[in-house]
Amino acid sequence: MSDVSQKELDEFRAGARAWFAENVPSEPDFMLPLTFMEVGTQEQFDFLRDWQRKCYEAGYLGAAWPKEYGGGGLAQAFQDVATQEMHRAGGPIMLNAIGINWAGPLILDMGSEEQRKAYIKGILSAEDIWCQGFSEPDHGSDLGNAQTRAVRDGDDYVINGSKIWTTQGNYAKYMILLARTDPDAPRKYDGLSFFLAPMTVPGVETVPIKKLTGEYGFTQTFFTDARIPATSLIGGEGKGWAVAMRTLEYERGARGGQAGGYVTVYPDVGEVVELAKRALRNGHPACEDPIIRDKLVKLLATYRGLQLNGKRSRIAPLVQDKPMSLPLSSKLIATEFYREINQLAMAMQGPRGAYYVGEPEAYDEGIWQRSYLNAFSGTIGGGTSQIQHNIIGEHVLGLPKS
Amino acid sequence: MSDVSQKELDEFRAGARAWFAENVPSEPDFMLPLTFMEVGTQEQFDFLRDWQRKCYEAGYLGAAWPKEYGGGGLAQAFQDVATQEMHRAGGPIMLNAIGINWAGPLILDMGSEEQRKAYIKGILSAEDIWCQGFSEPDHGSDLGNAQTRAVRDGDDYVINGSKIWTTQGNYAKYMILLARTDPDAPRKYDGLSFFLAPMTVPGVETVPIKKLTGEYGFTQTFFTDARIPATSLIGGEGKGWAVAMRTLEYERGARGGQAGGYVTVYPDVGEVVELAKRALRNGHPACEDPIIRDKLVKLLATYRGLQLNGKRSRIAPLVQDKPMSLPLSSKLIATEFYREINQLAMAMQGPRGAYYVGEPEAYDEGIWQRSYLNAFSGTIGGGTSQIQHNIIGEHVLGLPKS
Amino acid sequence: MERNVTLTFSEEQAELLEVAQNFCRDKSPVPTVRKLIEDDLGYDPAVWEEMVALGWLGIAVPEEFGGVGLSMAEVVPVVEQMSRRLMGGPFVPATLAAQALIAGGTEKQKSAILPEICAGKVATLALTEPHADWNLTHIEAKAVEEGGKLKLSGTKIFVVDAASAEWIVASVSKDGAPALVIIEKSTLPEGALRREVVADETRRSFRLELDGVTVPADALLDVSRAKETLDHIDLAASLLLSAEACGAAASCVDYTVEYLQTRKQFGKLIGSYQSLKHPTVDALVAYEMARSHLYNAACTFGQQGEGEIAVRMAKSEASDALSFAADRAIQFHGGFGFTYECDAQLYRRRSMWCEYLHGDGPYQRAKLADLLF
Amino acid sequence: MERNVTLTFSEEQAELLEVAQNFCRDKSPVPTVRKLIEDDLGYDPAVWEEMVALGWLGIAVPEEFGGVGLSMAEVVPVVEQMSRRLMGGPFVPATLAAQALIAGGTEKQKSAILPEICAGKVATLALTEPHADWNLTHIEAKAVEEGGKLKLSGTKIFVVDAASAEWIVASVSKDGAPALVIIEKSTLPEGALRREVVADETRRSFRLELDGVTVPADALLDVSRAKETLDHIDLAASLLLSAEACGAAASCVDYTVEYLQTRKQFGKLIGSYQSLKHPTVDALVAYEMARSHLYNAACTFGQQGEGEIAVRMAKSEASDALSFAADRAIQFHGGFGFTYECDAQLYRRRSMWCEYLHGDGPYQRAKLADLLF
Repeated sequence: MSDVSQKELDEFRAGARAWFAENVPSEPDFMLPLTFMEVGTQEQFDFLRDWQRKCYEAGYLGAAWPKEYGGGGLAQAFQDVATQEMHRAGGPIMLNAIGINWAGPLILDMGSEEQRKAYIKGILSAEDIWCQGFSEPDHGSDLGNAQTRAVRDGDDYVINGSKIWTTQGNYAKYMILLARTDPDAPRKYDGLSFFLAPMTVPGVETVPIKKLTGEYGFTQTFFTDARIPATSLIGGEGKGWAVAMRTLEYERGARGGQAGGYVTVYPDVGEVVELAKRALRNGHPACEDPIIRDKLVKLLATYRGLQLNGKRSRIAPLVQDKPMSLPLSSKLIATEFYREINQLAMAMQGPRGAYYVGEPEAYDEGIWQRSYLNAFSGTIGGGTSQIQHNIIGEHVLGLPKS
Repeated sequence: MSDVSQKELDEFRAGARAWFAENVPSEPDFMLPLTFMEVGTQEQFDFLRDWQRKCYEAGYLGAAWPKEYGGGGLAQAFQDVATQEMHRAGGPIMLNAIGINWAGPLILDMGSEEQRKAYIKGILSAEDIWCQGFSEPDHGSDLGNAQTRAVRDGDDYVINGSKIWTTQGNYAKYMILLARTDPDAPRKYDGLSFFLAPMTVPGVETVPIKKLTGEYGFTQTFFTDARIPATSLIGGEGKGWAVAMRTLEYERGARGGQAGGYVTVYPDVGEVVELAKRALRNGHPACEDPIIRDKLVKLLATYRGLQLNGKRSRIAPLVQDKPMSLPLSSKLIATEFYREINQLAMAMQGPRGAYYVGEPEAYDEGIWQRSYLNAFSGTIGGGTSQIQHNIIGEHVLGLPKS
Repeated sequence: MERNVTLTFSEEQAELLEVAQNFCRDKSPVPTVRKLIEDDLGYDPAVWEEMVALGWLGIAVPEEFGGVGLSMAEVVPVVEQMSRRLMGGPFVPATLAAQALIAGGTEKQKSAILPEICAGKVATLALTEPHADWNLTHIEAKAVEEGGKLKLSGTKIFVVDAASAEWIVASVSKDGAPALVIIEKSTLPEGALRREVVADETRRSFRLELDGVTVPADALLDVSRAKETLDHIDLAASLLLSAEACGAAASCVDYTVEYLQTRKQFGKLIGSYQSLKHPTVDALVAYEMARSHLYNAACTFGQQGEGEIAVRMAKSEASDALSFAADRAIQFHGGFGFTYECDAQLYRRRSMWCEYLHGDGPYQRAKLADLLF
Repeated sequence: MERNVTLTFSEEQAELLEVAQNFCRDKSPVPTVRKLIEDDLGYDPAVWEEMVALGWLGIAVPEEFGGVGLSMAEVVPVVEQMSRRLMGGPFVPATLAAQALIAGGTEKQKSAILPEICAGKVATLALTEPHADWNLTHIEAKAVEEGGKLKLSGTKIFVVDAASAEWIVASVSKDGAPALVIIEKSTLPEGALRREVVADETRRSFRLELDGVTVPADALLDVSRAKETLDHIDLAASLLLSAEACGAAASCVDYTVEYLQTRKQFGKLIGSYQSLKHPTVDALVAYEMARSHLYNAACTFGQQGEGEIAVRMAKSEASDALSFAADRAIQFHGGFGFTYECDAQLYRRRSMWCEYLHGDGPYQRAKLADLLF
């Protein structure tokens, strides 16, 4: 499948472009989430689930996943084209983010034939929502220290404990779960196992968490003697840490294999420039203010630098000194950039920067204020910026551990 | 001596003002050092030694030190007035900084009668230059780990090892020396002793260190079986750490007792404002550039904030929450401010920012470039800014040690 | 630059600081703050009465009008301590409205309203407009004489605590020049006020439509002093916003430090990590410096030249310090920082108010550059 | 903002990068750099001859004039690697002078001088003036026709490697418009050149007094293209300064990292302290981003619109990155950082050159704002 002709791709692109032009839904009368972590209401959920199913059924999601499990069986290049066209048409995000970016690739990669048959299609169609159970209340950054217990009992494991930051936990049918099967293992990492755990068994309770924005979107999940089948184990008992690390690499895109689409819409930086032209600051358009101009250009350079880093990372002679430098720093740069650009967007608004979502006179319905606060999910989640600094310092520069 | 009449003070001030007006030397044809750490040439040294002796002989240095050892025997308020008038008249710095701010107060505080008689007068007159031997090449920040050995042998101690950053080491007659008398002490701090060590004995060698500015001003001191009399011990064997800490407090001004005068001239911030009006940046005075304006005001606010912190630290109700916050942060703020304001001064100069000392067309003979580089002596010496952060975090905020 | 900045602190300031510190700590614990966020009024009337009884509403009102006869310098510690506990209530707008009357009201207006404010009736100001100019003399709202009355038009935003207020002092343009008028709130037509949604949920802010509002001719403040009154209010408001920013920054730092002292990750208290410790120290240092500027601005308030410099520096430093401290507070609380339950968001939302109202850091610094060189 | 930024890297760039990397590492170890600082010429003529033999001087010169016929894109890796080793020599001024001739010279000038430059004769530019405007079309130096010759007057600063040069291409104002003239250095009166003291001691920079200098009429470059030639040189110079900044930043970070990996304080390697580790990571990240901008600027150089944006971004990002990295390098080397012996000062001094010549970050960003919105 590696030699795809340009002609086939072009035809596929034309078809996709036409389909998205026709099918991208018009904006509903409620705010759509910009990321899969911000799905806070049932109407948002229903809207996005419909959209993902539609994309899947049209062949524009999972196009490169194997046909026998429900994918499209095409070369990756076709999915890339479909994703580009989805972007181009400004389509909403894919809802089932953990499924299509984490669980799905993992199941295809390491799962049994039964597991693939059981799960892949439901992931793509958004019939089966997946969530992730790594972080715990007392060990946000320190995944290796997870304390949720999984005790083998006959054909089941009995789960006790609690997971936090479960995105879409209240909608999820399954969770990718990291739990401790051997509390006495000499290395804490060796005591962990990884499960494709059903959320629908007794003893699983999810409690919504109100975010700093005032909205919902995460849950805390409590397990109380919840019995899950032993067949839901993946990677073998005691191998959970390696599986989790592998899963994190899917997220970072370092291993590929994701189903396609996107689960986060970064507002086009052009929209910030456009806001700068429109927002009144001190009675004049913010883009006339020299301090705003300086900061905005600085951030535009960062944005462009991120894209250029992506291109340069594929040019071997230009990354030979420190090959991991660009891939390992993109999360840090992108998430801090996103926080800062939203902060700048607020500053452009003069006194109206003090408004918030729900105020009709706020610029763009207060989206900048909300995006600024939501941006901390990026600088905190998936390894805080502080931990990213450690990772880069230790893995790229070879500095001793802190 | 505590009840000094305002009238006496006023008369003293009038006398001092007249004396300084008459005696402050006109600028020589070489650049005068702004700090005692920058004395790099013999002509600078001779000039400053003459000036200090003159001030002392006129009664405007050491005015509040005891008469029996060579001081003026007056109340501290008189010395404060003299120092103010010295400032006002724009006099050069006092040369014998370690003597008047560190060694002198220590000897008055803890020294024997013999030591006071032997050392105080020479400190004030600048006849006897003092230097400081705390830091070692391998333990810049970690004073407690000093490895220079002092071994008792009859009436002497035999010194071996090396000290670094010895300001005026090549001119000094004495050194306040922190050395290890007991390498086997269970606590490393308990193995240290403090000496008023002569530099003129055999086995003491000083080697000048070229600073990053290209100038001289420090030396490294090597001790090779140097014998110093046991009477030069101060504070008792094994008590060196406590004496050193006490000495550092004199420097911070927290214990008072300094002889007066000043050993550093911070360029008046007004001079930076004046440069901004004069320096051409992009063909226009830098002060018209909105980015320069913003940064300059920010730094002026810091400068003013430092002064205001000083005043507020004396108003008990306004510092009750964290009494040590203001005193412990002033070194950090002042030294980083000084680095930044010089950096900004360079940026004001457009392409001419690339000039350096010695270039006739450089603004102010390149003093800003040199001051910027010299400013690192503040952010590195006497505890780096990073260590200052630790100190404030641990001692003011009660955060755990790093 | 002058080396002789002044920072004096009066006995009255010291007393008020101590009283306010205890009062606000007792009356405004965080659960109360959070409960009042859900409340329409946004504050507890009983606590308001206690504040009135303490004489706080009259601190800077001359004795002849029922006040204590002190100055804005003595208001500062009260506002600082209120904000330290995120305490709600119309203390700031009432104080500023009183200042407007003192600076620009007629004798009759002062006699009629100032004693009422001192006694706890609420007044507020309507100055900002949708064009969002921080310059308060840029006024598009109008007052036109018609039949011995003044017909108003235009829109005001950020009219704080208007729901609780008896009087709203609004800026208008009259005959092409700035003017101020007193509007009796009871005379407003239905729907003239609409509550605004602001990030700082402890506030009650309103939008005011002036179209259709008419006031009697004697509602006009002294027109000859309108410009200087607006300048005075701008500086007074900036001073109190600086006080609020300092108060909130103090507790924001404390709140963060407490977490760093107790939360463990990777087997260590997270406060031992320099990546958290050092920026928290930076937040402390910036707050402490801002507080010194605040009390400098308090004691020089009203002085020609120097007073304005001090206030603008305080506003710039304090609002930047709070925004930085609160942004880092969210980050350093990690996952918990991302929840509504964590107080870090309360401080960050407050900082948006303190920063964006009456001019942010860059705005103040541009003004200062004009004043300083 | 366009998502489709381009970053291509030619085989020729790759080859030159590899060759230059090895060559500069071998020829310019730090002891050699320090020895050449003391040297009047500032570089080793034998090494210069080797560079000439490698064909580097003609990289961006058309084949018809004795060059290799590539472009500025291929010059970038060479300059980057030279600066990575702080290597001296008139490569940059000669390359830029050739660019000036290519963009604005007459056929006769090009035929006469370009082959000589390719063969190792040195040319340089005289553009900056004491009024210190980064805008190169602000020219106060004058050329006046007199008896079929041009009489020059005025002063130029930062004329690099003028001592080694045969030709100096100077900007002048002629009949009120910008013009460029070629000055044969041998015709300069005694004392016209004076070496300037610059912070970056690896450079040789000169002040040029034009009063009393006369050149023949045919020394004039094509006047109709003078303005665009100056624009071209400005961008070409900025591109190469960005390359220098990136090269120096790369080794500055490596140099710092090495110290952090080996120096102990308080019983621990200092690189384990986050207060040193994290800002060093920030320096790395800024450098890497700047390098991506650099190669974007290299491959789009000369493109209308996009080329200028890319160069200005690269200049802003690269010079800021180097200044930050080098400032922190001094600090993080502690006491040793304060010595001349520590290489951190070499990088910081280089950064002053890369930052302040041809427009610093704020200047470039103001220009970019005009281009972008």
